[in-house]
Amino acid sequence: MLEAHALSCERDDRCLFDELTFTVKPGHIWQIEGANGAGKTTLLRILCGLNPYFDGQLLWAEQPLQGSHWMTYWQSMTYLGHAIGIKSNLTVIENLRWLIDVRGEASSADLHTALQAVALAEYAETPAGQLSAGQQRRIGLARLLVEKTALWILDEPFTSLDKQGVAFFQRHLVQHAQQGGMVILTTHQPITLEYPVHRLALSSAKENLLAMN
Amino acid sequence: MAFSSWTDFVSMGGHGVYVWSAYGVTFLLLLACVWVGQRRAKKLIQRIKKIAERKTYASRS
Amino acid sequence: MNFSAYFHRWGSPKYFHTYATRLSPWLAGFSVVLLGVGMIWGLAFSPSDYQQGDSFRIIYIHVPAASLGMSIYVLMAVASVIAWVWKIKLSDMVAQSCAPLGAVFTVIALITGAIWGKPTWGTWWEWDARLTSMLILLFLYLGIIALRSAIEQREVAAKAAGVLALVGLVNLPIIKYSVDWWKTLHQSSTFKLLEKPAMPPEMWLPLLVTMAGFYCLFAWLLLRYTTNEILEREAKSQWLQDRY
Amino acid sequence: MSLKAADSPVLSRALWAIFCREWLMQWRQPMEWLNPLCFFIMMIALFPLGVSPEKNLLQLIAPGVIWAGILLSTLLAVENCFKQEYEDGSLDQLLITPHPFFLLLYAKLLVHILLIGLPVILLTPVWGSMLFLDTAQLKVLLITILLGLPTISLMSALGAALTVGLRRGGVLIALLVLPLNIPILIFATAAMQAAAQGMSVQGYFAILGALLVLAVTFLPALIAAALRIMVSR
Repeated sequence: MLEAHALSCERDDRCLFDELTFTVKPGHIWQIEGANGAGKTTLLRILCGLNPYFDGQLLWAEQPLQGSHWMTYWQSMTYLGHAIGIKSNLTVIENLRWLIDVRGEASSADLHTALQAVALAEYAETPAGQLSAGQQRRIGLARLLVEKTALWILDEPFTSLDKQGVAFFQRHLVQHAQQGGMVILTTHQPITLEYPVHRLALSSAKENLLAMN
Repeated sequence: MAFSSWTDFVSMGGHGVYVWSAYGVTFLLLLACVWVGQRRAKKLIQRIKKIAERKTYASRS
Repeated sequence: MNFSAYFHRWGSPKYFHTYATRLSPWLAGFSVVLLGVGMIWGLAFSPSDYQQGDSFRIIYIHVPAASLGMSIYVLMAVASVIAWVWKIKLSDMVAQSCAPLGAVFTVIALITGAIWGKPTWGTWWEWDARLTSMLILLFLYLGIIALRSAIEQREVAAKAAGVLALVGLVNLPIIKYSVDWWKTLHQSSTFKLLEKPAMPPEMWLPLLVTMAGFYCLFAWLLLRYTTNEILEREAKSQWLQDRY
Repeated sequence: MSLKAADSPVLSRALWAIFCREWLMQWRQPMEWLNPLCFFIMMIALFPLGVSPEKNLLQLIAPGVIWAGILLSTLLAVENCFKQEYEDGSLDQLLITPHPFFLLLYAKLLVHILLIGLPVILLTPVWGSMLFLDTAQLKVLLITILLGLPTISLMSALGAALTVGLRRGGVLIALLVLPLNIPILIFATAAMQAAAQGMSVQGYFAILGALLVLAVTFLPALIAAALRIMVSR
């Protein structure tokens, strides 16, 4: 369970969000909404522990996130950002391998099953740089399938995926939530899940400016 | 007094150029530091006044 | 009052601003008087050196500037580490103000050293141990200033400069030691700018006075620059607007 | 929680994964580490051409030339050490593993040090004969490289970490790193000069070794801190 208490973030003297409080419980899917520049990515990076410039408190498993507790937290979450850490001169399988190995363990069979599921099996030995952008994003999806961490934090996960890809991904999000997983994601496209989605709207930058003056 | 006359003092036993230029450069640099600091302070105070003015104006209207 | 409360009170920009404004005129006055007295004493009244003649009078600015150049670096590094570890913003403002001032004093030490070198060694530049380490120190300052100016976000710049300053601080004695030692290895026949022993009190007393004057001047400049940082960063806060 | 956390994270597996990944990547884009090496060879070749091919003179300036070359080519080699990682998001991934980040850095930095260090060391006889060094001096050169090059690489990596993602990173890194590397340059060249004069070199090795221990102990943690700071922009 991830709890955020009174999160505030200011950037360049501009208030991105103020006093955000929310709780992501097992089975929740949270969608962060907001215009460009509203601070969606910043919020996600704060939740990942990649950005320490905020006020407020984060709790994981009812303990405040600090010191070595971060590592316990990182062990049970997966973050896919705008760039998902794909090395263009490593093959698909090599990419998947190191991304998994730095965090946990998985058998080769698991990796291949996952690649099969995301329709990348025949590209396993192809350098990732030769794949299309959408195919590269699928490597991230495959990683989620293998790692099965409790919390997924996804920044625009559907970018450059084709229709089938998006549908597959969304099915998986629902399945993950049904199994008691948690998802926090941002997306531009309206998502239609057959599952209740919690929404968190970041007030637009414009409103913020008005409030400041 | 280590010198017998003003001209003696200025010439510094033939090393006047060096001594006086060293002191001159030091003075100029230190003065520049002071000047930069004071000028920036003046500008920043003006800015603060402007912000405060805008605030009172906004609260009145 | 316990220690940490005291620490944090000093860490508050408001408190600092109050005392800096009160202290500044005193420091300015002290530095003008001390520098005036020390320099006139050194230039006109202290006896000339039997070897170097009157060119040695540059000592009264060269040595204080060089000593300040080193001390400011230490102050800056300590301040930025405090800012980094305890997240005290004022400490970062001090560190940021230290960098250009330290660079200026180092430049003064280098220029006066070069000018002093001309009549002493016959060349503007000699790879003298003191001058060489001053030159490296200048590069360390320039690195920190450049790093700060290259990073737009203030908190990030502060921390990055803190890391660099910390490494520089640890490295500074090693650099100093290595340069001194390198110089003894390549010792040429030239004599050093500072002959340590046998300086009569009439010679080193004025040095003490200008030294105090330089430190006062630096303290005053540091207060000014740090206050400027407060004026810039806290421009939107009410207490500051109330004061002007 | 019904879902498992990532399977028991094992540090050795993570280290090995990073080591292999780094090695493969470097192997597949050899220009990354061949370019600095070529730069080093060119620099050494330029001195006889530019100054004079005279044996005595070259012997005299050899330590300085070789060490200045090592300083600059290491800088060149490490410059892009974290740049790609930053851009393709893998730095983010490395920062949020269940392992202390600075430990993972040891694996990554080891590959970089090996890739710049091994060719330089293996080809020492070549530099030596180009600048007319005798065997005694060659031996000393070899040891100074072994002791000094990792320190310099780590220092350069710190510079690369502090400038990661900055637009003017390239020039800045030289300004940040070169002054900090001066002690290594001084002690390493002094050792070679002492060897040329037939004096004892143990003292220099001791100092270089001490600096190496200091660097290996503290710099990776500082590099990790610097990267975490720079990623949070």
